[in-house]
Amino acid sequence: MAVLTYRDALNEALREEMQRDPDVFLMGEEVAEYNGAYKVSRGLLDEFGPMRVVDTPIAELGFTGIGVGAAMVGLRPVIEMMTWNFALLAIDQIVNVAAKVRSMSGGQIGCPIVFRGPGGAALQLGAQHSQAFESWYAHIPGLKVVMPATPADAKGLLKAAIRDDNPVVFIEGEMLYNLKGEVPEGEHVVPIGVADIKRAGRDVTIVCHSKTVMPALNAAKTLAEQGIDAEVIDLRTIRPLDEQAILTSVAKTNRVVVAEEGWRFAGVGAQVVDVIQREAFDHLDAPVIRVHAADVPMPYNKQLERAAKADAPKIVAAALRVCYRD
Amino acid sequence: MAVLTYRDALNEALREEMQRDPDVFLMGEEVAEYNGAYKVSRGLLDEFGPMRVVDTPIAELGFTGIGVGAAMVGLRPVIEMMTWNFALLAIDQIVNVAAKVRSMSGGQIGCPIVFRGPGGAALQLGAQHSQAFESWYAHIPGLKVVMPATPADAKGLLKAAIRDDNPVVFIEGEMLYNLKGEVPEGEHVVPIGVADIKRAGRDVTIVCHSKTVMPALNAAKTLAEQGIDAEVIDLRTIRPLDEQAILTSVAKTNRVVVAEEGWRFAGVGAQVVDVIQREAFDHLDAPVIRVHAADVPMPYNKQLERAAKADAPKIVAAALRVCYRD
Amino acid sequence: MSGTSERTNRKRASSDAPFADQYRDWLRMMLLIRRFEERAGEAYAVGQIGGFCHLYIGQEAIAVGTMAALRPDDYVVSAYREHGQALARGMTARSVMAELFGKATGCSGGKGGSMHLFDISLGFMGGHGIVGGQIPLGAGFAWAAKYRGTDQVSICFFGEAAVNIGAFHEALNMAGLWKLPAIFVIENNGYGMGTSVARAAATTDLHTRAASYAMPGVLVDGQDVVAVKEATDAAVARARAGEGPTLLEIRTFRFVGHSMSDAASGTYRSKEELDESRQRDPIALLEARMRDLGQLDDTGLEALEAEVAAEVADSVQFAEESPDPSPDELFNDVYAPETR
Amino acid sequence: MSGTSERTNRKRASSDAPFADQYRDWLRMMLLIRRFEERAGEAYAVGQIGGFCHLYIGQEAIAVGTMAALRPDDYVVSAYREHGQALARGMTARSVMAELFGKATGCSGGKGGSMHLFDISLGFMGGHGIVGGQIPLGAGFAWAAKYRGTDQVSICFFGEAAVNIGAFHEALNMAGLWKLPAIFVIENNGYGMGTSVARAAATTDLHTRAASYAMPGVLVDGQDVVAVKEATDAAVARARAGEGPTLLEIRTFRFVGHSMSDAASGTYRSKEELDESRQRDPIALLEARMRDLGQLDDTGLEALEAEVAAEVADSVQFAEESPDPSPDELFNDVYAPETR
Ligand SMILES: Cc1ncc(C[n+]2csc(CCOP(=O)(O)OP(=O)(O)O)c2C)c(N)n1
Ligand SMILES: Cc1ncc(C[n+]2csc(CCOP(=O)(O)OP(=O)(O)O)c2C)c(N)n1
Ligand SMILES: [Mg+2]
Ligand SMILES: [Mg+2]
Repeated sequence: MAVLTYRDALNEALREEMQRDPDVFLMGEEVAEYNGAYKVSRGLLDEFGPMRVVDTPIAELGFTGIGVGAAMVGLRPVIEMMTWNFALLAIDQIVNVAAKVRSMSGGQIGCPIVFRGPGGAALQLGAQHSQAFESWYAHIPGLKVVMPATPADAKGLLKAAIRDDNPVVFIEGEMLYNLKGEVPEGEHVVPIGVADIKRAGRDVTIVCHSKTVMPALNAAKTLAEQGIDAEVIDLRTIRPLDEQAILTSVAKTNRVVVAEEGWRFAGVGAQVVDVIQREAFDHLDAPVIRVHAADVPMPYNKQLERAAKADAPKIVAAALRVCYRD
Repeated sequence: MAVLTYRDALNEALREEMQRDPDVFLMGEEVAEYNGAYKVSRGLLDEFGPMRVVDTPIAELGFTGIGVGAAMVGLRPVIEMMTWNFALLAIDQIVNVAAKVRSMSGGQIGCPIVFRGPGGAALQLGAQHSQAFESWYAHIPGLKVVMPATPADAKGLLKAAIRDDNPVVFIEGEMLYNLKGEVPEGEHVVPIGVADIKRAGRDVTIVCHSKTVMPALNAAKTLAEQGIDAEVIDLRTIRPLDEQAILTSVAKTNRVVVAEEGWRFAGVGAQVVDVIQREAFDHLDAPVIRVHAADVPMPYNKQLERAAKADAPKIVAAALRVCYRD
Repeated sequence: MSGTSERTNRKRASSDAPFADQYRDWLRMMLLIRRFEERAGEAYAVGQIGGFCHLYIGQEAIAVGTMAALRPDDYVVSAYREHGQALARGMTARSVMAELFGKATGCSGGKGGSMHLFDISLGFMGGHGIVGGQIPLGAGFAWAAKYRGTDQVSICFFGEAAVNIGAFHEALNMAGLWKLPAIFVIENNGYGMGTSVARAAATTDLHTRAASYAMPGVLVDGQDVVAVKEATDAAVARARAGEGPTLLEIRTFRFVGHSMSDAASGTYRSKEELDESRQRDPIALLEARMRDLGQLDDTGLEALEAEVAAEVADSVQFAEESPDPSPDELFNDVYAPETR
Repeated sequence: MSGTSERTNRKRASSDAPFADQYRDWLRMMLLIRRFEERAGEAYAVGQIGGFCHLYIGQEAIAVGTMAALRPDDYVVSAYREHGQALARGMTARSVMAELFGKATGCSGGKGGSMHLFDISLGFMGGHGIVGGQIPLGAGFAWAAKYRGTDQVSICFFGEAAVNIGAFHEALNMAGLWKLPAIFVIENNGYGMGTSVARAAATTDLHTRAASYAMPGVLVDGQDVVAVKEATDAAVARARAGEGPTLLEIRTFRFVGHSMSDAASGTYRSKEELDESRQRDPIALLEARMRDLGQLDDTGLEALEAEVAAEVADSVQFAEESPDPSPDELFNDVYAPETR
């Protein structure tokens, strides 16, 4: 199998889907001539030309709405958010049109569109550029929310998202773009809504997604050294949530840590906890503990930023606590 | 004590605070000459004139930003969202500036501003006009989120919000504007961050806020007829959440229902559940059950809309379930 | 203003008058919209229609004149004041009335309501409730036409108050930049709720805003259906020829309140102002044209009115007798049945 | 363009030249900005500065010329490319450099970084990272001045690519409508990241956009500090007199890449284009003016350069030696300490 970066895996998915379906096009800031602010779209303008790889002005609300409109009449746009922070300006079109038009039209009009780009914090980008909004989008019926953590999942899930007939919020990680991994060639489609056990274990379940998957795997290694065998579940899709995968694991381990990049209050982890306590109440040997960002706007200073972020040591500490080993 | 509607209680709070502090002004669509789309600002233009009661064009992002700017230099704006649905267009200014500017400036620049207006569903307004976004705002550090359920709390909390030195998201209920209740005259300030036991009880705790408070009280009546003594806790403030009030109640009742108007996934209730299972794990005799909107864009049809909404019968059913009486 | 015709005493030959052969259809449609709206207002008053309901009374010539310039495969999108456009585009009174009643037989299955009328078979893309939200969508339909290399056009309606919102600016800039086959129609009825255009817009000749976006801006008399048709024809021709978008500022009047809870006059506009605007009733103006041409007399008008009255009555009966959506419809139409 | 002066061979008298007495200060400040930015670039390369860092090299005359027209109690707000404005407004090189280094002694306590410089004592209101987000804020500061009845003005800087975003439109409309004492400065350096103005804006004479918003739009040569000062003076006078806002389109060049990860030329603009723009270096142009006037010779310039070099070196040393914010700063500054 080819070893690709997460970035190139996304690029491969875009290229293959654009080859496969002439209704698929990519639109966003700097996606064409610049080859993408993060080079995810490298080479696509050359291959597909300027009608299918479209540079826009800085007008998130406007070009998102253009994409939504195009999707309503049957095209399959991929709208790149240079980062998801800027999508706040476009969120009205995502929430009030894309997510609702099928329902409002009594099922007549779908919106097969992918909104994609990097979410969450990178390094020292400060408060306005370091936000993880997945729980917001996952709150909204009508949307799907997908967050791959590995190159293979990046490719397979992006292909699935582009083929999906619903609006899909596809959140990548700037910090993941250089991550390398084996990626199946060609027709590799990862179904939306299916979590993945990234490491099997018996003693504690670590539920994670996107940028917390690597730290969770690292934490699992540390825990193993202490005799704790952790199971690492990568949600991959936030909405629809693979509740069954979580519950199956909890039934086995009886202890859970939920790690996410975003903030605590009503984060994705809160929903995971809600599901677990309701559906696996009698299986739990300890309260579920969450690991998340500090409840502050992200500071620029490197040390403060590090302290604010969810990381492997925090996951280890949480796991020890749910195992009553702290 | 005077009996006022929720609408007039808000009006009284605005008037008193504008009389008290010349830095307070009200800005928004139709707030002045029209006396407010929902008449909350009735009479204020006449009393305070057009610099302090300001009609704006339809430009949510723009006038919210103007308010945020004015707050950054020490004024105390109250920005009316005709409804919170439209605030999606302004959310960048609320989240990226108002919530963060104190932190980004190293504490130099505050943003004492209130964003207020009706949230959630009214009657048959359809998918784009029937959304409850409190969990979104409560997700964001730097914001406070306040949601009064009664006329007295409406007045007291709005006064507190206007005096608060932080940006406050103040979500009213269109369906509550005509609700009547006793309202203390003059200096009645309800502290932000303090929940209120709207009914004391021993058998089950119903955590609710805003438009689910009345249904919860009605549910408690029904439950009382069946020998179940419910305690009804009105959160009043979503952020900061009065965790202690919830936990104290749970320690007494050992059973909890969380009712809210919004959607399920990562809703306010998910956070409440997270707190309870973590901090009161050993007190819980049953999993916490949530009551919330159906996970769909709100349909226009009256019957479907009714079926989609959280209401007293659903709260009763949930309470019976957590009491193992279903 | 283009196309405003002075009434003359002498009867003219139909052949001199532009589109005279279509006048009867237009008059009928304008009457249908008027009577439909009046009836909807009554149904609202007795609770058969709920939620927000924004009537189109006074603006009928815009819907009728613009739609007359379109082809069946073109796209139409509007705001929440869209009953008139829906009817003029060819939706039946039954399907619109049933939607207002929230019935399963309504154009949106009872899930949309007054503000969210949709009919994909007519390219009627809604009915949108967020002011200005449909403007980027309108550009998006035009984008799709250009992408596919068809010569479809997209027409997008919005009120003059929507000109002040960011979506207008962003969408028109891209439409101009990319020469999209779009027609942006400002239905300038002078007020956004209670706010007059002069209290909301820094400059009030809104068609001149087109200059910023590299497209023509045209001022049109919205009470004159012929003027509307002519202006739209020109915009359509330009769009189909690949020359890009047009901004039409069509001046009109809303003879009623903003929505059912708003009085027609008395607060933000005077009775005098309203009465004066009613002097330029688009239906009366077309009637007069037709009488001038000898196309219409009292008998003909009565016959038309009777036809229209029957159609509206039928639509109400249909709506009343139609079923509500079944309860298990609640969870349908949120996601696509399956993925292709 | 106004104020562009042709170089003459004959030395002129200082008294003829507008603001000649301020040229030395201006040159010094432009040099300070230039050397500061060059040094910041080096510090970035070795990891002393992190995150995004957008240099102002080539645009110095704009910061210096505009700030020279302001009063200490006016308000200034900008985007993420704001080091130059911060320095020209009077922030010390130490406080800015320490902020870039993320240190506790930085103007924003190390929490803001390059994109979020703030100094309330100078009315320097940031440093904002969302394109166009600061434009409504700029109108808001102007609103506050008007509300309080002071004659303060608010100046708001943004790039030409921000003209395409809704916030620009909404803010300028309200500023024009309400005659706010605001000055909107488009720093038109020709590119928003890799996109030229012609690929992003339907019409490219951006100052003409002012017509939509009932305010004057003025095209200014941004390489000529005197022209910038003159244009800003006029806008300030207008604002202070209560006559309302002005839109200045100040054309300039970014001699460097968009941010540290972007090459100065080679992808979206050619080396030739870049080299040609460098012929109009604002510092060289002011130097030439001063030499014409006999205000500057090589020795004088060297002395200035030495002063500036020392100041920049000192700022780096200060930043290096300053402490990081203490770990318990993490949870501070999120909410106000207490409510009044
Ligand atoms: C973004 C947004 N803000 C506010 C509203 C509330 N609102 C609905 S209609 C309206 C007035 C719109 O006026 P105009 O655009 O002139 O259209 P008209 O109603 O006159 O047809 C307002 C403020 C809304 N629906 N969306
Ligand atoms: C709303 C938003 N969209 C996209 C970005 C990413 N971005 C940062 S700077 C920039 C280009 C801005 O160009 P311009 O306004 O001309 O300013 P300049 O960088 O030339 O000073 C872009 C696209 C952003 N910060 N905010
Ligand atoms: Mg109007
Ligand atoms: Mg630029």
